[in-house]
Amino acid sequence: MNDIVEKQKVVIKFAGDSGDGMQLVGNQFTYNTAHLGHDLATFPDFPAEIRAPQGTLAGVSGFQIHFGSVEIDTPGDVYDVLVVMNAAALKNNIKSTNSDTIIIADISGFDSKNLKLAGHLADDKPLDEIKEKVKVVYEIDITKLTSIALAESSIDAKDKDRCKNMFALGVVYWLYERDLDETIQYINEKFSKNSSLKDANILTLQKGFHFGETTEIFHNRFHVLKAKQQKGNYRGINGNEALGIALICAGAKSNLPLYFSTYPITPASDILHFLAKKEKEYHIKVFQAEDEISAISSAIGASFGGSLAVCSTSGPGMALKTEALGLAVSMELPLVVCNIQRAGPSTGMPTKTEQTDLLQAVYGRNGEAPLPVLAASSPSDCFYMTYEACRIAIEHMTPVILLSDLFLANGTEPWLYPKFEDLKPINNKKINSTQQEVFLPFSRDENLVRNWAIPGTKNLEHRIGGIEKQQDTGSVSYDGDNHQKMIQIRAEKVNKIAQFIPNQDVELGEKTGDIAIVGWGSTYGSIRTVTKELLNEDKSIAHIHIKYLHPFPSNLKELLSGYKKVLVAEINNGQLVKLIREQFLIDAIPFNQIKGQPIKVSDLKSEILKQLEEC
Amino acid sequence: MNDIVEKQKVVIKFAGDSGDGMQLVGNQFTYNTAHLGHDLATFPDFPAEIRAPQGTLAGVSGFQIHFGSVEIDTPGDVYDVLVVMNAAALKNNIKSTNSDTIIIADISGFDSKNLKLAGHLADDKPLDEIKEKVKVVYEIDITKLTSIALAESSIDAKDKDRCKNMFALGVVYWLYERDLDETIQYINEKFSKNSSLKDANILTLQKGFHFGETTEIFHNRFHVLKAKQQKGNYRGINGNEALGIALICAGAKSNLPLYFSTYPITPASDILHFLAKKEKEYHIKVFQAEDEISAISSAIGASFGGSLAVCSTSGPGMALKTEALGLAVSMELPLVVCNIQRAGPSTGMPTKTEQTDLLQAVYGRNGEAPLPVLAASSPSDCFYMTYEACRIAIEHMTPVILLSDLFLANGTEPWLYPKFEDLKPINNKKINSTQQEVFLPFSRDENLVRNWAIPGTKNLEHRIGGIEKQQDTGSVSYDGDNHQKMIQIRAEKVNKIAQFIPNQDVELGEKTGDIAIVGWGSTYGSIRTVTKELLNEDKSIAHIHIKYLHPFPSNLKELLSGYKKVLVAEINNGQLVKLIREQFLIDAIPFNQIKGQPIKVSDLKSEILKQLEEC
Amino acid sequence: MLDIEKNVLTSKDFESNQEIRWCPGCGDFAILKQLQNVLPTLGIPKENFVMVSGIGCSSRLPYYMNTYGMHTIHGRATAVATGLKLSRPDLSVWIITGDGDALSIGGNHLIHLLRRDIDVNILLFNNQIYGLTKGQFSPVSEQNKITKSSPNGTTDKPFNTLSLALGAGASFVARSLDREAKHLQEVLKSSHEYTGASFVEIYQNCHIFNDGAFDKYTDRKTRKNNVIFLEQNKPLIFGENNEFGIVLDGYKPKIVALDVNNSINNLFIHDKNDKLKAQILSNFSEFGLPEVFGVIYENSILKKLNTDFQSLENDTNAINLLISGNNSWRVL
Amino acid sequence: MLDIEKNVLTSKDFESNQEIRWCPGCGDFAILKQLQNVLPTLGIPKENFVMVSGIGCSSRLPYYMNTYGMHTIHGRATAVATGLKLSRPDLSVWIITGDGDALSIGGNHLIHLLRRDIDVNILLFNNQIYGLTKGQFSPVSEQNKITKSSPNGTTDKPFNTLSLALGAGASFVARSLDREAKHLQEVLKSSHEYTGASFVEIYQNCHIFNDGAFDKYTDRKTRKNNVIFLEQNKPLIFGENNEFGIVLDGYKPKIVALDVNNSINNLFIHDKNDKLKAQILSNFSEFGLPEVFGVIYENSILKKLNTDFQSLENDTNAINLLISGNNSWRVL
Ligand SMILES: Cc1ncc(C[n+]2csc(CCOP(=O)(O)OP(=O)(O)O)c2C)c(N)n1
Ligand SMILES: Cc1ncc(C[n+]2csc(CCOP(=O)(O)OP(=O)(O)O)c2C)c(N)n1
Ligand code: SF4
Ligand code: SF4
Ligand SMILES: [Mg+2]
Ligand SMILES: [Mg+2]
Repeated sequence: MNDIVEKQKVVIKFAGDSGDGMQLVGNQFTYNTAHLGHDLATFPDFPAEIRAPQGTLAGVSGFQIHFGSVEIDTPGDVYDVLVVMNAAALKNNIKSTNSDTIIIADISGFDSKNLKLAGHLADDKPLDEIKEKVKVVYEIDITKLTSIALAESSIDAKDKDRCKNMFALGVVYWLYERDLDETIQYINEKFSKNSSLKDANILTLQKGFHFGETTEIFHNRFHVLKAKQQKGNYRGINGNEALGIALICAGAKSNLPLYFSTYPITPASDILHFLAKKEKEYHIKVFQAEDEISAISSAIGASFGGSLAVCSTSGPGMALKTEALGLAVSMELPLVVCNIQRAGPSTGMPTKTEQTDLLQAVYGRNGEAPLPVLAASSPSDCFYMTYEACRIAIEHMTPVILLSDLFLANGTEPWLYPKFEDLKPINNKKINSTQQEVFLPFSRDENLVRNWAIPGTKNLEHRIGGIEKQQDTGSVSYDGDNHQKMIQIRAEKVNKIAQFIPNQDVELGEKTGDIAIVGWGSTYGSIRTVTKELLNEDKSIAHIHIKYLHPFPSNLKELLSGYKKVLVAEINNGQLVKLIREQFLIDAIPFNQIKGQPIKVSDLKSEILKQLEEC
Repeated sequence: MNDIVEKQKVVIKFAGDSGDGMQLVGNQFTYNTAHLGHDLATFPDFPAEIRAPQGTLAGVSGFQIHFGSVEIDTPGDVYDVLVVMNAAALKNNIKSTNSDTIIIADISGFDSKNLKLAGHLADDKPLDEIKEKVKVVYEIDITKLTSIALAESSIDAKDKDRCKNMFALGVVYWLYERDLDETIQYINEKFSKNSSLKDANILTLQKGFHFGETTEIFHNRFHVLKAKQQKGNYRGINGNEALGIALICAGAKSNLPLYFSTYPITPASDILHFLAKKEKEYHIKVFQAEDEISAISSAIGASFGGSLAVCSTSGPGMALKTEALGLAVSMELPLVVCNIQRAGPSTGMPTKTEQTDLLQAVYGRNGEAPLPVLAASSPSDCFYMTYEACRIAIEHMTPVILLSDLFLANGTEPWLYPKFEDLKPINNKKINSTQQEVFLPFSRDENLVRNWAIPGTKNLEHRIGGIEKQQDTGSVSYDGDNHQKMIQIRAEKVNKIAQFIPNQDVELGEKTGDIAIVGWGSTYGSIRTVTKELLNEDKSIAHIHIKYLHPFPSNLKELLSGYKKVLVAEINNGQLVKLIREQFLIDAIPFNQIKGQPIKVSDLKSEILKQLEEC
Repeated sequence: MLDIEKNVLTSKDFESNQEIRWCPGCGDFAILKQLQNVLPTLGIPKENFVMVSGIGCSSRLPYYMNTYGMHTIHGRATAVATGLKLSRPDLSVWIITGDGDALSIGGNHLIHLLRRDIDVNILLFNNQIYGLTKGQFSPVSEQNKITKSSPNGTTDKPFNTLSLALGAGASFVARSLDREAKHLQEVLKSSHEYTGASFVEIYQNCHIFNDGAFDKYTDRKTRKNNVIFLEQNKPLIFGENNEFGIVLDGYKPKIVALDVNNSINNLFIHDKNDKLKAQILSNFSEFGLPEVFGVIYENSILKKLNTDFQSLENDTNAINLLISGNNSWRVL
Repeated sequence: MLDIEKNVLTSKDFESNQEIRWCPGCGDFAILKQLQNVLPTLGIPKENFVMVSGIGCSSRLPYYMNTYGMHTIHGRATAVATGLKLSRPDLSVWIITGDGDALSIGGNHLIHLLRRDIDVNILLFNNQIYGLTKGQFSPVSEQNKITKSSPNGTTDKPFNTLSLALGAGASFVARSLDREAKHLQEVLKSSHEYTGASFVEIYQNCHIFNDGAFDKYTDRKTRKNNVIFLEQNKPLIFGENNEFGIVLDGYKPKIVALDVNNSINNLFIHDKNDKLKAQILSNFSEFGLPEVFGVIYENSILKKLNTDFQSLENDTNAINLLISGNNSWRVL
């Protein structure tokens, strides 16, 4: 046996209890995969509770990786390999298996206790049942084998048990012809202060690998070629880290100190954690406020003071920022608010992804309070779009909302990262003096942008507020004509930004055709995958992904008019589709899947095929 | 001289300094007018400051009344009579005069000090200038005449000066052939505890009247016939009072205690003042919270406890309620939030009117959080639409947003008020027991409405929250399919309300034609006036006024499709027009005037004529 | 409120059918347990209890109690409960909140509730950390604390919760610990018995992100030297063998050894009705004195709470008068 | 910070060109005036002052000062100022706020600012009413007060502002009056000189909606009996002829007549650095003692405030390292 099977792409899922270390093995496998030159995408999936009761469905933690020799756009819909450490992990993941799936199960996790915790009856035999559905189930007593392997080790029983994830990882490494060195080095570093733990982990990893090699139970090993990647320097990146890095870059590029204020909230908190670690080295100010209102208010204060002021938050926190966002619009100060969307409404499902805050971003304020809205479409794109959000805020003196989501925030992909020197310049609007006899804080340039005179600058003393302002002078004004004019100017200023953003591109496919699949944000991967497949099947289809959602790119209407049908795929109940219908009077069709997960490729595909038939 | 001129309708504006008592004379004139059987509409216009500096433009306070023998829809665009107590009052009001306007000016208010305060140069002669434009200017030294009239009175000089508004009122009463008795009775009551003040006010009022009678300066008196009004009992009503009365009625009709919580904000505060006065007599609970978040949160608590829970607020306060509104949507509890709109964004112009919170009401929450949105279109309609908002909230177990605005809130009109017995019944969804083995708080009836089991009810103990709920049981659920289903159910529940609201009517004109003027809220009067005029000119025009903005009445699309053009007139930068375009793909055209005032009839008319030409 | 159910309700009746999802070892379990033990003894029908919480690990508690319950939004439990109690004075309302929920985002509603003296019970589960969001510092985390969001240590000084509550005008202030079952039960009972806003801080161990934060108050070895359990009219004593006491030197509290010079009779006598004493007690930790537990303050003025709120009997006449106002006219 | 401008700045320099729009007789005028008198004397360049306000009559003040200024939103001036000061420690930041703005909607940011001890000056214009919205009660309106929103009298008890500030951990607490020009100037100066959050409550007469609320502290006839002006290390004396004093009976403050039995030497000596004394002072009004004015508390610990925040010098290497991380690889 042990034939080597060649594969173009592979989806592996590690799933177990939250305490089983699945995120760690997932990350190790990811690094190893990336360094080997495969393209990849990952999707970690945590339980909502910190430590949900062990063994239960709610306690399952999973890590999914999709990699291959071809371009990889999503973490994948169906598993090639599913590693399950207990019955709950299997039950939670059955949906994404099919007749090609290989399951590796730790049978210790299927004892009567675990079966019960997973909601099975005493005489249920889930492993037997699943055999009907999938290709093969390898039943291995990983727990026991680990404990045998570590019989000699001096670490205690609990720690021994914790090593079993390494056994599983060893087995999977063997299956995919990997080398252990990199992971061993990682273990060496991680446990440098505790040599018994270090040895135990390494030994178990090796035992797992050897188990693959020496037992005869496995039918195949798999070989995946390197991807044809563009040359250059790569790193693995998730969306939240990319976002944090972009903020520091934008601050440096615009020559502004970075002021970052936030209140912890899933899934945005990691941005705080990341920037807090960089605070000293990069001279940034990180402020954990008492709530989201304070976070954005303090950012407005910092912006008046001349900083690049940024907030990050999610659903409920975004709601709380509504009033102060209006103030920032009225004051015409630069400000970036990053909304890492999660499933709503209200508290919703904080650990699930969603795209339901678009209309709120565009319309959700009292009064006429327009502001630019941008969205990132992949983990690494979080870097570019965050940078763009900062550029627009600073150069156009306006608050900007940047939309990301949980799926992007936590997902990883390889990133051919840029050099700081190559990033677009950002010119801030600060002034040190004025030609005007009396300084006019609300006089504007040809793009309707006002200047930024910060405290400490002689002779530019002025007052700003949220009351309607007289044109140019900025003094309080209750004049009706002035008010209408100011509303129009503020709207026009935002609309003019369309001249400073790229035209809308077609991601894949032709500029005209039967159907355009339009998306925004994290649906990028799913739509791209489907489009590729359908292009291969010679369908007349194109993928258009909108990153600048307000204002839209100037050519968007014309572009969309070139297709017989426009299908807008979103993880919400229809939001972008409303903006397109309203602005262009195009009968765009919504495709909505709102299950806290990326859109399923196969579901989207069936819908498109149905639409194409009716074309 | 003194010919009596017959008039169909008349616009009078009293304008003076905030300290000059213009609101009082305006109100007296209004009561008198109403009781005589004229139709009428008023528009009081206060300065933003409590007591802006005397004599300045910012300090002008005005009261406008439009009345006549025909139906009156707006407070009027152009004055027939403008009473000005000082130079600033004149300057502020020139815009609305034309060659038919009669001005009555207190020349003491045009001395050099007052001219300067009004921003005139020392040698400006505003009264002479205005003569070129208007029909006639009666220059009367009201201040001096008042002081002469009161030479004998024992009240002090300041109080004497304060009586001059009564002189002005007396003059105007004479001009319009009024009887003084009613106002004298009012003064008797008001000053029942201070007879010198009482006598002084009455005397001045009479002197003003006699001045008209005895001097020869006036060219005409005016006679206005009674309006052909429907028979029945009338009262004067403004929007905020109508709203407050409706809440008490809805509570009584639904058999629910009324819980009203709010935080003061212009122009909503008068609802608080009104209900606070009724608290004891009508057994309601009025809670002035520490902020708007507390106001709505406490209302949600009261709603869970079984009350009809209501909040009122405006712009910035509405923004602060965003997060909690999402909670109410998720919990599916009845709640009514009344947004008395004012000019935004941010603090904006708190004493000016606007309709800019519609899209916020419909879309402005994180996550998919749909809820019904209703709007009142006249002061008395505030009664009916508030009652409707309560009915829908209670019968469909949902938060509802009711939109009013400053213009409706403060404007007065005669109201053929209903009897409590004749109001629609409201059936609350409270239950005392369940047939279910285990109580299912989220099981639903055929309209997808759940039951309301309130604390204190035996055996119906249950927990609700803002986390996604399992269908029927309401238990916490992170299941993706359930989530999608729940989002759809919540949306569908709101959409189904369309079956429980009236079909959209045409206010004026035919059900098909060249152009439909579509409006919502306080533009009612302006649109109605224009439509009448154009129907008289035999144009093919109709007025459609939408009171149920989400969901729309079921027949709206079909109705709108019957016109060649649809023009949507709003006091915002285009909001309802977006909803119509998006939902019906009709190329509706926006007409926007955002000057803190009702839309000017003449401006709207020109736009319509332009549109009709292009038809 | 006594009724026949009093004799039959047991802690079992207060357990809901929901799986409890706190981490193993979390102090929240113990508090839940004591609540389930105390409520059945209060002589109140089960359906009259309402648990109102915000967001946080602790705020999950209502799901585990078989009473009416609301799991609301972050920081607003106090405001929600205010409306519930104002409109339903007949209910027994319990607010379940965390240090982030009550003191960070929810600080304003908390101080206003205390000022208004709404008759509810506030149980503040203080673990000096944000549990649910995985370990950021809270407004009561000690200075220089290293957490996920303060890798270089926090710079802000923490709130003194007792001072804050007293400063806001709280009329009942108490403190207990997750590990002290009996003490906690007593405090919960006192809280219930008090008419007005009862502020109860409960030190609660977060096993995952702030383990051992309160060990010095619970550890066999250290607790006797670090803790004073207050009892009404009793002197303040502590120490392994009760060998120390607190005296008031004028207005300044000091530690003394109980010996020939300092007898028990000269000690600071606890009087929960004395606000100045309560303020002095609230400063103990800042002066390096042992931490105090028990009922620290209880306003002795008896209050009559407003309960004049009810469904309007359909008095059609009164309502028609409201509709017509007193300035109406008739068109014939 | 001394610079040559010091000698030339006058109060005129601090007057803006905006028409002042308060009601005639409003106490805000007097406070504005004193601020314009004090700022030029502080040796700080005019362009380094920033006035930050919320919403309310008082919050209009920044428009009338010819400095940098922000008129923000209701209740958030404290939060806005926090961000401004954290990011610009070089500026002299003054918060202008009202009793509604700071204590009702803005209570949370206020207590957190005090806890964090941000180095700003908070001027709370307390007129015990909502002025701008035309006369509703505020959280410091006295109980039973009849206002537009409380036609039957308020039921809630008001905050004790001093206790609230101290309870939140304020490190500088002072009080003055609109009518006491000199006193107010001194307090404003002390507030500026203090490094850390300075909380200054200023009783301010609202001529229109709450006229005379503070008459008993300002009226010639009554003030001497109702007011104690605190001075460091001086005994607490009051009365028409300074004939009364305050003694501390243990920890309890009491009024005594100064006579043979009670000499000035036995009186309560003001020590602004003593927190316990400050807490006792904050209770004076509740005990029916005269109201105290002046610097009530000032933490004597010297603070080094963090000023390590600056524009990032374009250190391209460091940033490229950040972008690449330390786990990158090369595709050839
Ligand atoms: C408006 C809003 N902001 C932030 C959050 C995220 N969040 C949830 S719980 C929590 C803090 C929890 O800390 P604590 O109140 O101390 O409760 P614990 O988990 O420690 O019991 C935060 C920040 C949220 N749910 N809503
Ligand atoms: C979010 C919000 N809620 C309410 C208001 C209305 N409002 C403006 S000022 C104010 C209170 C003013 O009282 P205070 O702070 O005491 O200032 P004063 O006018 O007395 O100086 C209120 C309720 C607002 N502007 N914004
Ligand atoms: S994270 Fe801490 S507070 Fe939350 S459940 Fe776990 S142990 Fe308890
Ligand atoms: S209302 Fe009161 S506080 Fe406001 S400006 Fe007038 S007097 Fe001053
Ligand atoms: Mg906590
Ligand atoms: Mg005030």
